[in-house]
Amino acid sequence: MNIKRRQTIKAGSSLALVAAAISAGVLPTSAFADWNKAAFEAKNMADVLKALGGASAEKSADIVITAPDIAENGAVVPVAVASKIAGTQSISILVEKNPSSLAAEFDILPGTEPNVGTRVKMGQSSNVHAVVKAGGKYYVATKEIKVTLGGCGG
Amino acid sequence: MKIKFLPFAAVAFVLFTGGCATMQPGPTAVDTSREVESLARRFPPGAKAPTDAEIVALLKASFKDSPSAKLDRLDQTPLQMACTEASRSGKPLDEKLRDGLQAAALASVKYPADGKYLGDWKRGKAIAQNGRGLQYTDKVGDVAGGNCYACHQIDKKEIAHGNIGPSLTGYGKLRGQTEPIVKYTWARIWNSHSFNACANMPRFGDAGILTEAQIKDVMALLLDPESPVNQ
Amino acid sequence: MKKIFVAAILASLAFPLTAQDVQKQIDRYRELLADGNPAELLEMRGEDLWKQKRGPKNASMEACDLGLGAGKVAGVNAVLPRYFADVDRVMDLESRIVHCEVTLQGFTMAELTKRPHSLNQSERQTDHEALTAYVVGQSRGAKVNLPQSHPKERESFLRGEKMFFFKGGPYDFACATCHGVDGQRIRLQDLPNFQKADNAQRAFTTWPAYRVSQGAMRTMQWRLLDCFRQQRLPEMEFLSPASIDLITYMGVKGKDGTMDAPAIKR
Amino acid sequence: MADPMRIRAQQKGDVTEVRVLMAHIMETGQRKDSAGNIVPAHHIQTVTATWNGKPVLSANFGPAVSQNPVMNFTFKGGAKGEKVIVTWTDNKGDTRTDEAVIS
Repeated sequence: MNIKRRQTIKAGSSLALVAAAISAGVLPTSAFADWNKAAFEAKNMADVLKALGGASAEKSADIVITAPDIAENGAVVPVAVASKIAGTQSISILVEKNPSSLAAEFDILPGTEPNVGTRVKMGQSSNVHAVVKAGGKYYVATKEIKVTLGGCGG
Repeated sequence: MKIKFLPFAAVAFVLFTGGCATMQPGPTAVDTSREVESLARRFPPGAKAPTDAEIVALLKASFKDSPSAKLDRLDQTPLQMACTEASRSGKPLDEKLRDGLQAAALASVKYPADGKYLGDWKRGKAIAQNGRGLQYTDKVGDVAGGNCYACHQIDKKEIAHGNIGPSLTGYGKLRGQTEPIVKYTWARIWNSHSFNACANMPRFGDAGILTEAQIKDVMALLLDPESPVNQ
Repeated sequence: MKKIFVAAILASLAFPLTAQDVQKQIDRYRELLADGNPAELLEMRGEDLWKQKRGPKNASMEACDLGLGAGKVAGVNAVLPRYFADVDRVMDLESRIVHCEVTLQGFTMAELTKRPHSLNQSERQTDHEALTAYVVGQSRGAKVNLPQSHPKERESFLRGEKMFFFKGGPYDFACATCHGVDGQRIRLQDLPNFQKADNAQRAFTTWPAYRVSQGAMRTMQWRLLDCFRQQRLPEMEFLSPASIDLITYMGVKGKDGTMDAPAIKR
Repeated sequence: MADPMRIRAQQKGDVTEVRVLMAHIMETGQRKDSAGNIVPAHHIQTVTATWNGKPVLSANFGPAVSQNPVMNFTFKGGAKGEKVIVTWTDNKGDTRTDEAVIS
C-alpha cells in the first residue's frame, strides 16, 4: 500500500467504514469483475468484443440509448443505456472514433436494473454503441452523436 | 483615390440592401424605463455620473499591461469613441462623421501588391475555424486565426456557426468573381468599417490580425469555385 | 406511402439540419447535462473550508459579514455587489470573501489574489473557487435585488453601464457588441442581451458555473476575465474596480431573477 | 487526496435510484502539458456499490469517462433510512468510499 493511498483513506475518514465493510463481507472483491485492460485498450468494437470474450454482436431494438444528437462539447456527453433484453448481464458504452473504443462497462448484478448512465468524452463526431451481454450472447444498438466546436474560439 | 473606390461602395450597397438588418446589428437602444427614470433615482444624493476620462482611467487601473496585450488597447480611436457613444445612446452617428470615418477606413485598405487576391481555400478553411490570436495569453507574433465561424455561416456542413454576421454560404457562387466583387470583399475583410462605420466585424488587415497571405486564403474560401462554400 | 418515405429521406439528405433543429438538440444536451452538476462537489469542499479554522488567526469564516449580517450566508449572492460601510466602498461577493479571509483569518491580500483561478483541466480547483461555490450555492432560489440606494452603489452601476458599451482593443469590441442585441449567437452559444430583463436575469443567475469544456467551476470574476480575453483587451485584474462595476451593472439588470448557481454550462 | 463523492439515493416505488458524482481528474494519458510532455493516464477503473451488504452495481471505467464522473443506476429494493455505500478505485491505487442514506 503506498503512502498516498493511505493518506487518502485516512483523510476521507473512511478507514473504519472500509474495514467494517470488509469484515462484514460487504465488499467481497470476488463479486466485482476486474478491470479488463485488453478491452479498454481495444481500438474497435470487434476487438472490444473479443477482449470481453464474445465474437460478434447482434443488432437489437431492445436496447435504448438516451443521449443528445448534438453535443455542445465533446468533453462531456451524457449517455444512458436501458436494456429490455431478458437476462442482461452487462452493458458497455463504446465510442467508435475514440483512440480506445470502450468507455465504460457496467455489470448488471442480480437486483441491478439494466438501466445505467454516465458521461463520456468524444474526440469528434462518432457512432456510440451500447453493447449488451445477455445469456452469454452480445447485442448492440448504435446512435450517432455530433460533437460541435463552441464558444468564442480560443 | 476616392473616385476609384466609389464603385465598390456602390456594389456593397446593392449587395446588402436586402440584408441590412442583419448586416448592421447595432445594440438595441437603452430601454425606455431607464430613460424615464427620475433624476433623483438615477442619482441618489451625492451620486455622480462618471465622465469618459474617468472610465478610461478606471479601466487602465483594472487591467494588467503585458507584452502581448498592452494597456494602450484601452486608448480609443476616434472611431471607437464615436461608435461607443452611438451604441450607448442608441442614436446613429451623425452622417458627416460617419462618412468621414468610413472614408478613412477605406483609405486604410492595402490591396495585394502582386494583384493576386485568391490563395488556397483549404488553408482558408482552417483560418475560418481558428479563434486564437492577440489575446494576453498568446505570445507576440503567434499566428492568429480569423474565427469566421464565430459569427458567420460559411460551409453548410459546419453546423456550429454564429449569426452575428450574415451567412456567407455560396458567397462566390452568388456573386461571381468580377473585379468589383473581389476588391469589395478584400476591403470588407481588411477594414469592414469602410462600408459601415460601426460594423461589428474586426479589421482583419488594418489591425494586423491576419497577414496578407492569410486574407488571400480566406478570400479563396469565399470566392474559389472549388471551395466547399460554393458547392 | 413509399413515395413520401423516399421523399422524406431525400429531403433530410438535402437539408441536413435547420437552425431550429440544431437549437432543439442543443437544448436537449443542456437538459441532460443539468441532471448532474459536479459543482456540487466543490460546494461541499467549500462548506468544509468555510467552517474550518484557518490562517494565522486560526479562525473560521463563519463570522464573515457578506452583506446580510455577520454569519449569514443564505441569499447573499442575490444582493451583491453592495456598499459596505466598514470599507466605504462597493464589493462583489469574491472581493468580500477575500476581505473576510484577510480580516478574520489573517491571510495576506497578496497570497489570496496571486492565483485565484485554477488552470484548465490539469489542476485541483483553488480554495477561492471552493469558497465561492459554497456561498453561491446557498443563494439558490433567492430573488436578485441589488441595493441601489447608496450613492456609491448607484455610481458603481453608472460606471458599469459606461464600461459595458466601451469599445476598444484591436477587435473594436465592447461587451455590448455581443451582449446588446437580441438573438445573437457565437457558434452555437446564445448570447444574453443585457438590455432585456429576462436575458440579463438568465445570465446573472447562472454564474458561477461548472464549465464542462474546462472540467472546472468558474466564478463571476473569471467570467469577466475571460470575456475580456476573448475581447482582446489586456488581462483584467482579479477584484479590480472595473470588474465590480460591471458585476453591479449585470446584477441590477438581472433584478428579480431567481438565483440558480453554480449552474452547469458548456 | 481524493475529495468526497456526492451520492443521492432515492426510493421510488420498489426500486432505488442512485446518482453519484465523483471528484476525479480522469486524465486520458493522451494530453500533453505546456512543455510538450504526455500527462500520464490517471483515471478511475472500478466503481462498486452495495446496499445492505449486497452488491448492487459494479462498473469499470476507462479514461474516456468524463472528468468528475457522473453515474446513475437503479436497483430493486431499498427502504428509506437504509445505506448505500459506493467505492471507487483508480489506476494509481487511490480509493475513496462514501455512503448515502436512502431518502
